[in-house]
Order: sequence, then structure tokens, then C-alpha cells
Amino acid sequence: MLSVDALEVAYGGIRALKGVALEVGRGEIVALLGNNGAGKTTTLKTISGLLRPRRGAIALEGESLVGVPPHRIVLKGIAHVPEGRRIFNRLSVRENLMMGAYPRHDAAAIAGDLDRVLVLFPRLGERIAQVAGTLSGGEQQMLAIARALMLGPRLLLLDEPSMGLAPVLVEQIFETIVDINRQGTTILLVEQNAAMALAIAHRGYVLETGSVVLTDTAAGLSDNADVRRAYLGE
Amino acid sequence: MDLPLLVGIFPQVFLDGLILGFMYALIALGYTMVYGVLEFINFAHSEIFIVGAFVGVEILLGMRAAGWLEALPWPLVLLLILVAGMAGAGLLAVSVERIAYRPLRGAPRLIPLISAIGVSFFLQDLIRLVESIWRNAFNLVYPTMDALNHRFELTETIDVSVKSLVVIAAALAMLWALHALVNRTKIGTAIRAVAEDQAAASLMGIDVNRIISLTFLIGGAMGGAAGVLFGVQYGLINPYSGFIPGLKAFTAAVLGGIGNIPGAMIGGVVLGLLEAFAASYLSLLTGGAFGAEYKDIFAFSVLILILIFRPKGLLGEIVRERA
Amino acid sequence: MIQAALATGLVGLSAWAVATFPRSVVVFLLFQGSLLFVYLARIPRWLRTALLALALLVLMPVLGHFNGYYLEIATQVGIFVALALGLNIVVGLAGLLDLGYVAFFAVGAYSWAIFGSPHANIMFGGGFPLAPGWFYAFLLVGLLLGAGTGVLLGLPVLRLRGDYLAIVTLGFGEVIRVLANNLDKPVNITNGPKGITPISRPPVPFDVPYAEAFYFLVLLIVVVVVLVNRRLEDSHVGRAWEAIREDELAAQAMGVPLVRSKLLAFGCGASFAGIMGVVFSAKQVFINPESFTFLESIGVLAMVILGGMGSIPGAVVGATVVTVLNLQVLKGFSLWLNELKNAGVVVLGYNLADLPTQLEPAKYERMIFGAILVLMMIFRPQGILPVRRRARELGTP
Amino acid sequence: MSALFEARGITKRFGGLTALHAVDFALDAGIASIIGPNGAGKTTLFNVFTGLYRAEEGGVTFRGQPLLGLRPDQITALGICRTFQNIRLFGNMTAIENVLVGMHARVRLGLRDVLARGPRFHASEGALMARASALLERVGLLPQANEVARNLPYGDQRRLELARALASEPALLLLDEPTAGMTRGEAGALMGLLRALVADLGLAVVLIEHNMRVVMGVSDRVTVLDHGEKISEGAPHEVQADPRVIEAYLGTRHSGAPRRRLAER
Amino acid sequence: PASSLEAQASKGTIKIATQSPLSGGQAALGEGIKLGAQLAIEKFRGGLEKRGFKVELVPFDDQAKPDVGVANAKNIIADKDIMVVVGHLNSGVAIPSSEVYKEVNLAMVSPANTNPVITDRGYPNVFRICGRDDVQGVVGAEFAKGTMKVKSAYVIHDKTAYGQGVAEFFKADAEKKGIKILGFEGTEEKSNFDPIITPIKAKNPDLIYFGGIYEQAGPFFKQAREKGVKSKFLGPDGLDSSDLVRIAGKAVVGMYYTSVAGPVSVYPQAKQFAEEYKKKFGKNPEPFAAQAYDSAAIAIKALEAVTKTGKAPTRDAVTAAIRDVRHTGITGTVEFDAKGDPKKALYFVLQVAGENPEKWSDNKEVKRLSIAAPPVKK
Ligand SMILES: Nc1ncnc2c1ncn2[C@@H]1O[C@H](COP(=O)(O)OP(=O)(O)OP(=O)(O)O)[C@@H](O)[C@H]1O
Ligand SMILES: Nc1ncnc2c1ncn2[C@@H]1O[C@H](COP(=O)(O)OP(=O)(O)OP(=O)(O)O)[C@@H](O)[C@H]1O
Ligand SMILES: [Mg+2]
Ligand SMILES: [Mg+2]
Repeated sequence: MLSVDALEVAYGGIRALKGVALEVGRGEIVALLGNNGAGKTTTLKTISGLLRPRRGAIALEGESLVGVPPHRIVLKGIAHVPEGRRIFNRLSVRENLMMGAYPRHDAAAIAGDLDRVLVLFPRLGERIAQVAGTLSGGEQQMLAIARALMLGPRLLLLDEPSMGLAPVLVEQIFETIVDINRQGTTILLVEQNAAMALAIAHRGYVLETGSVVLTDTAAGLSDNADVRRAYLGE
Repeated sequence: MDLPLLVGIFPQVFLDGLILGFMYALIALGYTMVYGVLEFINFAHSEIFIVGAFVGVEILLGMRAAGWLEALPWPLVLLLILVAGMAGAGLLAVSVERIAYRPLRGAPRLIPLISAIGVSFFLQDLIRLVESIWRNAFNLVYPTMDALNHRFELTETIDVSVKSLVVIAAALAMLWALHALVNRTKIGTAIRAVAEDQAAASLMGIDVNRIISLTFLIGGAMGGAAGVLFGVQYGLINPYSGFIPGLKAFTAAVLGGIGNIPGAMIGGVVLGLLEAFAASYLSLLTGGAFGAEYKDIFAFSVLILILIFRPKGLLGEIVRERA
Repeated sequence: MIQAALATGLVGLSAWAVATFPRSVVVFLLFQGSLLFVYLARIPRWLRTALLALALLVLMPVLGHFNGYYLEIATQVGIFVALALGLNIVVGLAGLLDLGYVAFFAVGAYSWAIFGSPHANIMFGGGFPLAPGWFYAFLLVGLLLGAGTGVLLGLPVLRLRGDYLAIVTLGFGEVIRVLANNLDKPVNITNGPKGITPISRPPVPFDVPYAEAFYFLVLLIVVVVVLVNRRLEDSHVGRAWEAIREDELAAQAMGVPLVRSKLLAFGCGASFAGIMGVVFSAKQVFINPESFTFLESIGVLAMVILGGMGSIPGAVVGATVVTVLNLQVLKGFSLWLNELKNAGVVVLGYNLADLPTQLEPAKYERMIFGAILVLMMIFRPQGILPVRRRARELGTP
Repeated sequence: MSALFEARGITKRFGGLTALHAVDFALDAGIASIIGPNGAGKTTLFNVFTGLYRAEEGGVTFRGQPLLGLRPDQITALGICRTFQNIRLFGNMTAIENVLVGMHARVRLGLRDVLARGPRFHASEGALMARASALLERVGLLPQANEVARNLPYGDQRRLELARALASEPALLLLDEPTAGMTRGEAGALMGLLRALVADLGLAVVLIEHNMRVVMGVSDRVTVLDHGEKISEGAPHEVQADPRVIEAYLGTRHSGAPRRRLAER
Repeated sequence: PASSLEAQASKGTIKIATQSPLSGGQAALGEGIKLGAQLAIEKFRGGLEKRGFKVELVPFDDQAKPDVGVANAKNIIADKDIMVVVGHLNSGVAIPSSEVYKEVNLAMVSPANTNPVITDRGYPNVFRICGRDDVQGVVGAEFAKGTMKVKSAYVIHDKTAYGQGVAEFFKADAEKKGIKILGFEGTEEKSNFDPIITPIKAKNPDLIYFGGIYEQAGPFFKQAREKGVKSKFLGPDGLDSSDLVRIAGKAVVGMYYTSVAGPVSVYPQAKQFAEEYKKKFGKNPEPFAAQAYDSAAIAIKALEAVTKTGKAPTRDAVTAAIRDVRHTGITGTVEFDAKGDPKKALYFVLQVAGENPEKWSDNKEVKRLSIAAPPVKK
């Protein structure tokens, strides 16, 4: 579905990605693992158009995404839940969700999706009129994911959804991700909590200083000695 | 001190202040909307405002030359120049953003400020150049429409003219429309989303550039409307006469809490009232020791006091920055 | 090596050219450019210092003797350099946007204007103007008054953030100007719009002509200001300012006293303006409130940002560029066009003498200045000489 | 003998919301952790301790001296320093300059020394530089000393924040989620560093963390907040077993062992 | 190319500089000064050209800023061809700039600076042909009391040296003559006079005296009438512009103003000037344009006197010659006293005749006074 090849990205003079290649198949959950600064966020940002690659190819079902501005990429069905949530603090929960459906014009279908999302995240339903900035951290993360779902995306990019969340919430979020995937959304997941990520993913890639160093099925990675040492803390 | 006099003119001064205040409020919206989205002071807005006034006067002069001014009913004429002034100023604001601000996105905050000052200088003399060539004069007078000058005498000292009522009505209508647009529509929500986080907004599929252009269009149009009303109300305009009202309106925007739309309105009205009361009463109250010349000092002192006690303006969010 | 020769040659050549064509604006511009080249060239430090000293201490006054206009430009450049450096502390280093900076300049200027002219007699009976020698004491008075006013304004308002502070300082600047314009009654302190004159000029040693004397005085003050600026910037005080600019809350949590540091920045910046105000009033012999408008504050701000925020050489170059542009380049350009017009030069079959007065070039200097500001920001947003971060010598643990 | 650091009955409200309600907290030495669900008031408590927020009720003492009402810089000067949940470095300053700013409270120079640039100034600057280098070395950032902080990788930024906080020579260090966004390996390394610092410098540390491995691994004592109230306190294993904590915070599997969901599909 | 041939034949170039604000808010008036001088130079330079001199105008923009004016002044004195400066508009710029002219004894003939200080310094090179604040205010008061017979007056001014100066002298003299001054206010406001008018309307004075320039007075008078103020209006020569009626329309018909620029009946060339100005520049002359025209004419007259022998002029000679000039121009007959003030100036009080700006020169003289500049006050 999504294929990335020989991707190079730089911030000013610093090369953050040095030829990343990866594939995400339809219906998969693919985990992207790596240390701080390995380039995971950079990869996602480049896919969703926030960064322009120096070189390399990104294609969604064969259609190139390089050079397409982010708001157009969204139209193609890619939703990105950015690092640090980035919800609109001054907007209400409902307004945040409606922004997620911004490019869509089918009022009825949007209303239907809103109901679906609120079933997935009942907490948001309780706080639908609240100003988003006053939500707790976990609620904000739910809102960020729910907002992305309002697009009805084919592909969901998730950047560290568990960061800064209490353990109870981490568990909930991962369960929800699995649910979303079951309902047919393909997911590319960046996560520090490698154990959790590998637990729900089908396949995974390991990124080190801007290059993919390893790729395997989730089970394969979990059993890999290097991965166990570096990311699973054993 | 002449107490009956002081009391007698009170309603009139209040009305004067209100009119001025609404004018400020309309101009202030341009500052506040741009500030809300891009977090910088659009110094060129005072020229955008005055361009609105120039568009209005040019149309009026053209209509007078063609003999339509008397032929058409005045509300239609007024509506026409308002719409034209709004369109002219709005489009100018959009072009200014395209040329002088867009390349500076992401630069430190003071950079676009200086660019804006440059635009302001440039536009002042550009208007002058154009009008000099076109009319060989750049002090232009709004043709009077007698119907607008009609006054209703309420008491011996108090009266209100049709044009004053028009200014208040138009300002209120536009403020209400803008408020509704920003708070009740999808586009309005998108504007607020862009104001908060451009990158996140673009991830929602919002074309950030278009929303920013739209913001300038709206802010510019409000400024243009204010310009036309300014011309109608006070009569004389020149390329430099936008500067001071612009500065005041910007002050009003800050007073209300910059970036906050109802704040701009409250700030404008408060500032207008302050000025009117200072100009009318200072001399009367101090027996001539201080007079109307102190109105700006008075207004600014009150501003400073208000900000000392409410550091985010009258309606600004007082939420402390989260650590 | 090549650069050293080039630098020396350029300074010499341009100085010779100015002496030969004393009325050519372009040649003088070349001379100014050669100074910038000397500053930027990779040449030994002693050579740079020597060349700059030679140019500023010897060549400039000599050239100024042939054409007082150049000396005037140099003096005004100096005045604005000091102002820009002062504002640079406030805006560039501490990150406090001050839109009313010229108020402190006014305070200094009025202090000497009132007591260095007969005007003070109106308030105090007699005995004024003070002897011209007092001028030198008033340099200190101006400094203290400027600093005092800065602190006085700063105390209540410095807890305001960003643009709220900007608008309050803007208001303060206007208040000072309007006060100067109005305080001719009930008590006549400033003589209102009519201004104060004649203001005494200081006694000068060796009968140096006033123009030269003011040039040297301004140069001396600028050198001191640069030195003070450098020392402050490169110390814990400067680091604290920079930290405040970056993140006020974190700076405070790391032990930086916010109010004290900001007051210091405000006071320092204001004191430079105060001292230059004193010089300005003596140089002009006459002052009135029109020299202290909001546009003047904006002009100084433009200098700081054009030069490169927070950068000392940037502020110097910014002030120079703006002043030279306004007083010399744009003026020279319109005069040149005017000459062409008077001479009836034909361009593309169009006789310039027929140019309608609406297109008189002198009228559009500010328009061109505005366009230049915009273009500069677009093509060089970091300023002409942005701050360069020096690598620090690491101490041995 | 009172404790090194003691807070009593801290209450903090934001409008209608009571973010903290009569919270007591005390620490003598070692590492204490504060945990609790998102929005429980942990960061707010730090903000009260460091003077960024003013509590409506309650008192804080440090070495017997009351802190409430003091400004943040004064509190830092007394010997309490912190890091921030969402890193707040001085982005455009270099790493070593960041650390130097952290030493501000320890500089004993007047304006006159700065302007005169006498031997006193040079001696003081020299000493600061040496100490700053030593601190950077300690956290492993010496090679990046002259890098602009904004350009450092995330993990390095966290460590720089730690070095900057240590620069003020605190006796009590408050760390707000120092391992957020780190892999297990990285988090482990950081905790190792922290333990060493505590041992070498005799620091007392308060830690806010969501990473249970870290909390259980390094803490001497754990305090649990929920909805602004203290719901539990004690040794790590005691707290871990407290049903109220499990319900409010930890969830059923408190260490977050992976559940093989894929197999189910 | 053609010009270089001419230059060879000529004995050199004589330049007359103008300094006035050509850009910024006061540009309209400043431009009037420049255009007035330009018209005079083009009209009168024939004599000098016959003697082989090329005569040029060099316009400088002082931006109404003292520091810019001073820098220009230095530039002017460095150009040895410049023999006379016609300027400035603002006393604040004229005073420090004339300090510079004085260094080389370069003559400055001021068309507009009414501040007494300008000439009270007694510099030999400084002249002005306009009236002084202290005289004009008195003329106004005299007229208000003697002819208009008002009992009460309200004084407004524009907070500039000019406007406030005139207004203060009017007030002082009017009070002396027994007119009750109901208010005295300055304002920098340009557009919105509502809050100032409201108390005036309530106090209902017989007369409103406006010390200032037509650009500000126009909207003020217009708004005052629109608000139903019935008082009579009076003001100084800053109001002497056809633009006043263009702005204020019927509100100012019947208004009085004092001026040194007389009506056509007294100075027939005045009408011709207005017509030529209009023809050349396509607009009616601003206030002070006529004075600038006369200033430049005086300069040329002095230059002609100096170059009688065919020698190139020197600045000293020109300055000395100006002192001896007696010139009847469109603003009266000018002769300078020792300080550089006009020895005796004729002041007129005129009344606005009608609403039509084209007919401004039809304004009738109502009264005429001949007053000498007062001696320096010590
Ligand atoms: N705005 C920026 N400017 C300069 N360098 C940057 C910027 N953003 C990221 N980098 C650098 O690019 C590299 C990759 O960063 P990226 O954020 O993609 O890493 P990551 O894998 O997401 O790490 P983390 O786990 O910390 O989120 C790092 O070295 C980082 O320092
Ligand atoms: N400045 C503020 N204004 C209003 N409410 C605030 C402010 N600061 C914190 N709060 C509220 O106080 C509560 C406690 O917030 P706090 O940041 O202390 O939580 P926390 O325990 O640190 O959570 P997390 O684990 O998500 O960081 C939250 O509901 C928050 O919204
Ligand atoms: Mg990341
Ligand atoms: Mg927290």
C-alpha cells in the first residue's frame, strides 16, 4: 500500500535520514522502532508531507507523494497523529474532531463517523463540549487519535501514542489501536515502548541513525537478541 | 466648574466616543486576526485601512461626476462603497501577505514586523503617487450626502446624525457577522485551528496558505469598511491619515487582549470612550490647565494601568503558561 | 595576505578618491564600504585595528574638512549607532520589544536643553544657561536620567510579555513626546512645540571646529558603548538576558532573577540613549518634540533588526546602513535624477525635463526605503551581520 | 530535626478546578517518586515547589526555611532545581552556555566587575567554565559542548537539562518525567547516571515518572497522587500492591508485560 | 550631450535650493514651497541666463525632521553653486539648519517660519518674508474686537509651533481687549473633532479662532457646522488655501482669515500667479506657495544685483544683496530690517466668498493693517 524507498531527509546540513526504505501492506500494523533521534518522527513527517525529502521516493498505491503539500496528502487518505499530540487546545473536543473531517463534505457520513469514534472513545463523548486544552494527557491522546480517524483514513501514521501516559492508559490506547486496525485501517506505528508495539504489530523495522538496520515479522524481532538488548531492556 | 454643563454634554460625549470606538474596533479586527494567526503586528494594516477609504472616495467622486450620486438612493450608494472598500482593502491585504510576509514564515517574530513597517512606508507613498497622477491631489474630500448629514436633535445640546447611526449599525452588523463566521462555521474553526498550530492544521487537510490569505482578506475587508465609514464620518482623508487611527486601533486590540475578537471590539470601544471623555472633559475639569491635548496621554496611561492589573488585556486568556 | 593588501589598498584608494572628488556620493559610499571590508576581511587583528583607527581618527576628519556634509553623516551615524546598540540590549539580547525607545533619548536631550539654555530661567529665575563646561557633567546626568527613567518605566511594566510590553512602551514613548509638546503650561518646562534654543555647545580644546569636535565626541561615546556592550554580553549578565529571551520561565527556574535582569537591560539601553540625547541637543542647538516621534523609535528598531538582532557589529552596521541610506544614498540619488532633469537628458526618447512634478524623485525616497526594508527582510532575514556563535574554550575539569 | 524538604497541606486551584488538595510531602535524602494518572497534579506540585505557581494554602519548608512567597530564582539560589516535562532548554544557546546560565545563582560578581573585567572577573569566568565542562563530561555531552541546544537529539537534550539543573548546585533535584520518550535501554542508562549522582553528590531527588520499571527500580519511596489528592505512599512494592493505585493508575498488569494479541487474530 | 555644449558657453551654474518636507504627512505644504520657488525661478531666471549663468532649482526633502534638515544643510553648503536656500516649512527644522547656513553665510529666505526665534537670533543670513506669530495673532484679535465685535471666543490650535504661537498671541491680545476666552485647547487630532466640538457647542462662543493649517481646520469647521455650532470662524494665514473650501464647503463661507498675501485688487500679480501655478502644476497653490514664489524672486533679484558686472556671485555678496532688495511681489512689498524680518508688513483680513475652490482668489479684503515687526524681547 505504502512504499518508501531510498529516502533522504536533512535539517539544514544535518542528514537525519540516509536512505530509508520500507513497505506497509494493506491491513497491516507495521512498527517502526529505534533509539532517540534515529529518524522515526522524521520518516513519518516526510510521508505526510511536512518535510520535503532531498532524495528518494514515497508512493501510496503507486502514486508518488513526494512534493505534494500535506493538506493534499491528507486527501489521499493518510492521517498522521503527530508526536506530542498537537491537538487544538483552544478548540472544543467536538471542533477538534470536526477539523479531522475537514476535507470531507458528506455531512451525514461525517455524523456517522463521529458516532463510531465516540463509541471507540466513550470518554470523549462525555467531554464533547469541553475545551481540549483542559483534557488530561490520556484524554488528549485519545482525542488526537480520534481526530485522525474522523478523516476515515486508509493509512494511519501514529507517532509515539503512549508517550507520557499512565500505564492504564497505555494499555487502553494499544487495545484501541488493535480495534482500529480490525476495522480495516492500515497502521504505521512509531513507538518507544517496543514491547507493546511488537505485541500488536504484524511486522517491524528497526531504524538506527537514519537507516533501516533490521526488518522482520514482529515475532522475529521480539526474538532477535540485539532487539531484546537494545529495545526490550533485557 | 459648571456642573449642569458637565452633565448636559455627557450623553453626547458618550455617543461620540462610541462611534470612534466602533471605528477603532473595526480596524482593530485586522490587527487581531493577523496576530491571532501569525503572531505579529501587521503595521501595514493602517494603510490597508486607508486604502479602503480611498476606494470609497474614488467611487463616490466618480459617481458624482457621472451625476449618479444624487440619482441613486443613499443606502444603495453607501452599500456600494462599503462593499467596494472592503473588496479593495481585502485584496490589498491578501497581496501584501503574499509578497511581503509569506516568504518570512518561520523567521523570528520581529522580522515580519520590520517588513510590515517597510510595506507601510511603501504603501503610504504609493497611494500618494497614484492619487497624484490620477487627481493631482492626495487630500481627498468625501462628497457629502445630505441625507446622511441629517441630524435628529434630541435636546438642545444633544443630537445624533444619520451617518453616526449608520456607523454604529454597520460596525455592529459587521462585528456580529465576523463573530458568527469565526465561531460557528467550519472555515472559522479552521482559522482558529491554523492560529493555534499550522503544522497540525495542515495534517487535518487544511490548506494553511489559503486560510491565512482568507484571514488577511477578512481583516483587510473589515479595515476597508472602517476606512469607508471613517471617510463618511470625518470627511477628509490623505495617504497618511491611516497611521494614527491604525496605531490607536492596534492599542485597542492589545487593550482587549490581542488575538481575541470580542476583545478587539471591547478594547476599541473602551479606547474610543476614554479618548472622547478625556478630550471633552479634561479642560472643563481642570479649569483649562490641561486640555484635549492630553487625551492621548490619558488614554495611554489608562492602557498602562489596565495592562498592569490585567497583563493579558481585558478579555485575554489569563491562563498562565504551563510549565 | 592578499586580503590584508586589498584592505589597506582599498582604504587608501577610497580615501584618495574622496579627497579628489569631494562631492561624489558614490565615492564616499566606497569609502564606507572599504571600512566594512576591513572589518570583515581575514586580516590580522592589529592591522584591522590600525586601519579602522586610521580611517576613523584621521581620514574621516580630514575628508570631513573638505566636505562637512560627510562629517555630519558620520556624526549622525555615530548617534544612531549608540541608539541602536542601546536598543539592541533591550530587544536583541533581552528580547523585550521596546517601541518607545526614543523617549529616553528625549529625556537626555531635554535635560541639557533646559539647563544649557536660558529657558531654565523661566522656572528658576536666573543664572542660566549653565556654563558650557557643564555639558560634560550633563553627559553623566543624561546617562543617569535615561537609566532612571528606564527603571521607573520598567518596574511596573516588565512583567508584561511580548507585545503587551511593546504596546506599553509605545504608549510611554508617546506620553513623553506629548508631555514635551504640552508642558509649556501650566508651568513652562519644555516650551512646548516651539522648542528650546539656543542650547550651549561645550567648550572644545585646541579650537577644534565644532563639527570635528562633535564627531570625535560621538566616536568616543560609541567606542565606550561598544565596549560596555561587549563586556555585558560576554558575561553572566549577557547570558542571563539571552536565556530570558529564549525562555523566560525556564530562565527564572534556573536562578535568573527576571525583574532585576530585565531592569538592568532596560536601564542600560536607556542610559545610552540618555547620554546621546545630551550630545544631540548640544549639536542641534535647538530641539523640539518633533525629533522624538514614534517613527524615530521605529527607525532605530529597524536598524537593530536589519543589522542582525543581538549582534553588536550588526547594530553598528544596521545603524550605518539605514542612516547612510536615508541621508546620503537616497538623497544623492534624487539629486542626481534632478540634475539629469535639469540638464534635460533624454531617456528612451523621453525628455526628463518634461517629467511631471508628481514624479519628482525626492518625494519618493521613503517609498524606496520601505521597499528596501521589505526586500532586505525577504532576502536576508537574519540581518546583515547576524550573531556568530563563538566556540568556547573549555576549561579543564 | 525536621526533614530537608517538607510540604504541608498544599492546595492549588485553577478557577473551579482543584488541582491539588491538601497534599503533604516530605523528603530527607535519596530518591522519592511521584506517580499518578495524567492530570493528577504532579507537575503542578513541582510548580508550587519551585515558586512558579503560588499555592492557595499550605506551606513548604526547605532546611527549615519557608519557601512559599519566594520567587523561583530565589528558591533555586537556596538549592532546589528542576527539569521540565516538555524540555525547556535555551534552544539557540550552546550546550555549555545552557549550563552556564544554570550557574547564574552561584555567580558572585557585581556589575562593576563585569564592566571592569578585572582579575576577579576572569577568575570567576574561568572557574565557571571548568565546572560547566566537568558537568557536561559527567552527562557525556562534552563533545557537543559548542552545539546549539536546539540541534541536539532528544535524549541529549534531556541529559543537558539535567546538567543545567545540576549547575546550580542543588541539594534537592526535581525531575519531571526525565525518561519520557526513551527506549528502555536509554532510560536504564539515565537512571544509572542518576543513581551515581545521588551517591556522589549526596543529592536528594524527587522524580515524576510514568515508566514503572524506572520508578520501581530506583525509588526509595513512592507517592501516588490522584485527582490532586495523595492516595497512597510507601515503599515501591507496597504501593504497587495497593488496590487503589492499581485501579487508578497501574491497571491490571502493572508492569505492562506484553499480551500476545496477535495470536488471537 | 546638448547640455554639455551649453555648459561650456555658460559662466557656470547658479543653484537655488529649497528645503521642505516633500514626503510624509506634511508633504502637501512642503511641496507647495518647492513648486512656488520653481515657478519663480523659471519665470525670472531669464536675466541671469542672458548673462551666461545657468539657473537651477535643487529641491531637498527635509522630511520635517531636524536631523535630516541639518544633514541636507551640510550637503547644501558643500555645493558651492548653491547661493540661496528657500525654506523651511517647520521652524523646528529651520532653526538648527540655519545654524549650518550661518557657518558659510549662505542666505536662507524663509517663506513660512513664523516663529519669532528665527530672526530674533539676529543672524545676518536669515530672512523671512512671512509674518510673525506675534503680529498675526494681534491682527486677528484687533479684528475680532474692532470689526466683528465679538464678546466671547474659543481658541483651538494644532499644537505646532506655528498654530499654538498664533493662537497664544491671539488669546493674550483678545483678553486684553476684553474678549472673554471661553476655552483654549490644542489638539494633534486630524480627523475626529467630535469630542472637542461638544463642549464648544455647549458653551456657544461668538467666535472660534483656529490657529493652524487648513488641512486640520477644514474638517474641524465642517464637523462643527454639521454639529450645529453657530459661532463665527477666524484664523491665520495657514487657512489661506482654496482647499479649505474644498474640504469644508459651505461651512466656511463667510469665515475670516488674516494673511500677508493680499487680494488681487491690491496685488494684481497674485491672480496671475495663481493662474500660472494652476496651469503648470494642475492645482491651486497651497499656503506658503506664494511666499516661496516671492522668496525665490527676491533671491533672483539679489543675484541679478550681484552679477551686474558679469562676475560669478559669492554667498557673502548674495546675502548682503538680499538685505538691500526691495521687492514688490504677490504677497506685498518686502524690505528687510536688520534682523531679517520684513520692515513693515501689510496684513489683510479676508473673508471667504463662496463654496467654489476655483473662486478662492475672489475672497474679499475686509480690513488692512500695516504693522512693523516688534523689536526683540529681552
Ligand atoms: N528541527 C530539527 N532541526 C535540526 N535537527 C533535527 C530537527 N528535528 C530533528 N532533528 C534531528 O534529526 C534526527 C532525527 O530526529 P527524529 O525526531 O526523527 O528522531 P526520532 O527517531 O523520532 O527520535 P525520538 O524518539 O526522540 O522522537 C535527530 O538527530 C534530531 O536531532
Ligand atoms: N496553568 C493552568 N491553568 C489551568 N489548569 C491547569 C494549569 N496547570 C495545570 N492545570 C490543571 O491541573 C491539573 C493537574 O495538571 P498537572 O500538569 O499537574 O498534571 P500531571 O499530574 O503532571 O499530569 P501528566 O502526567 O499528564 O503530566 C490538570 O487538570 C491540568 O489541566
Ligand atoms: Mg520522534
Ligand atoms: Mg506532568
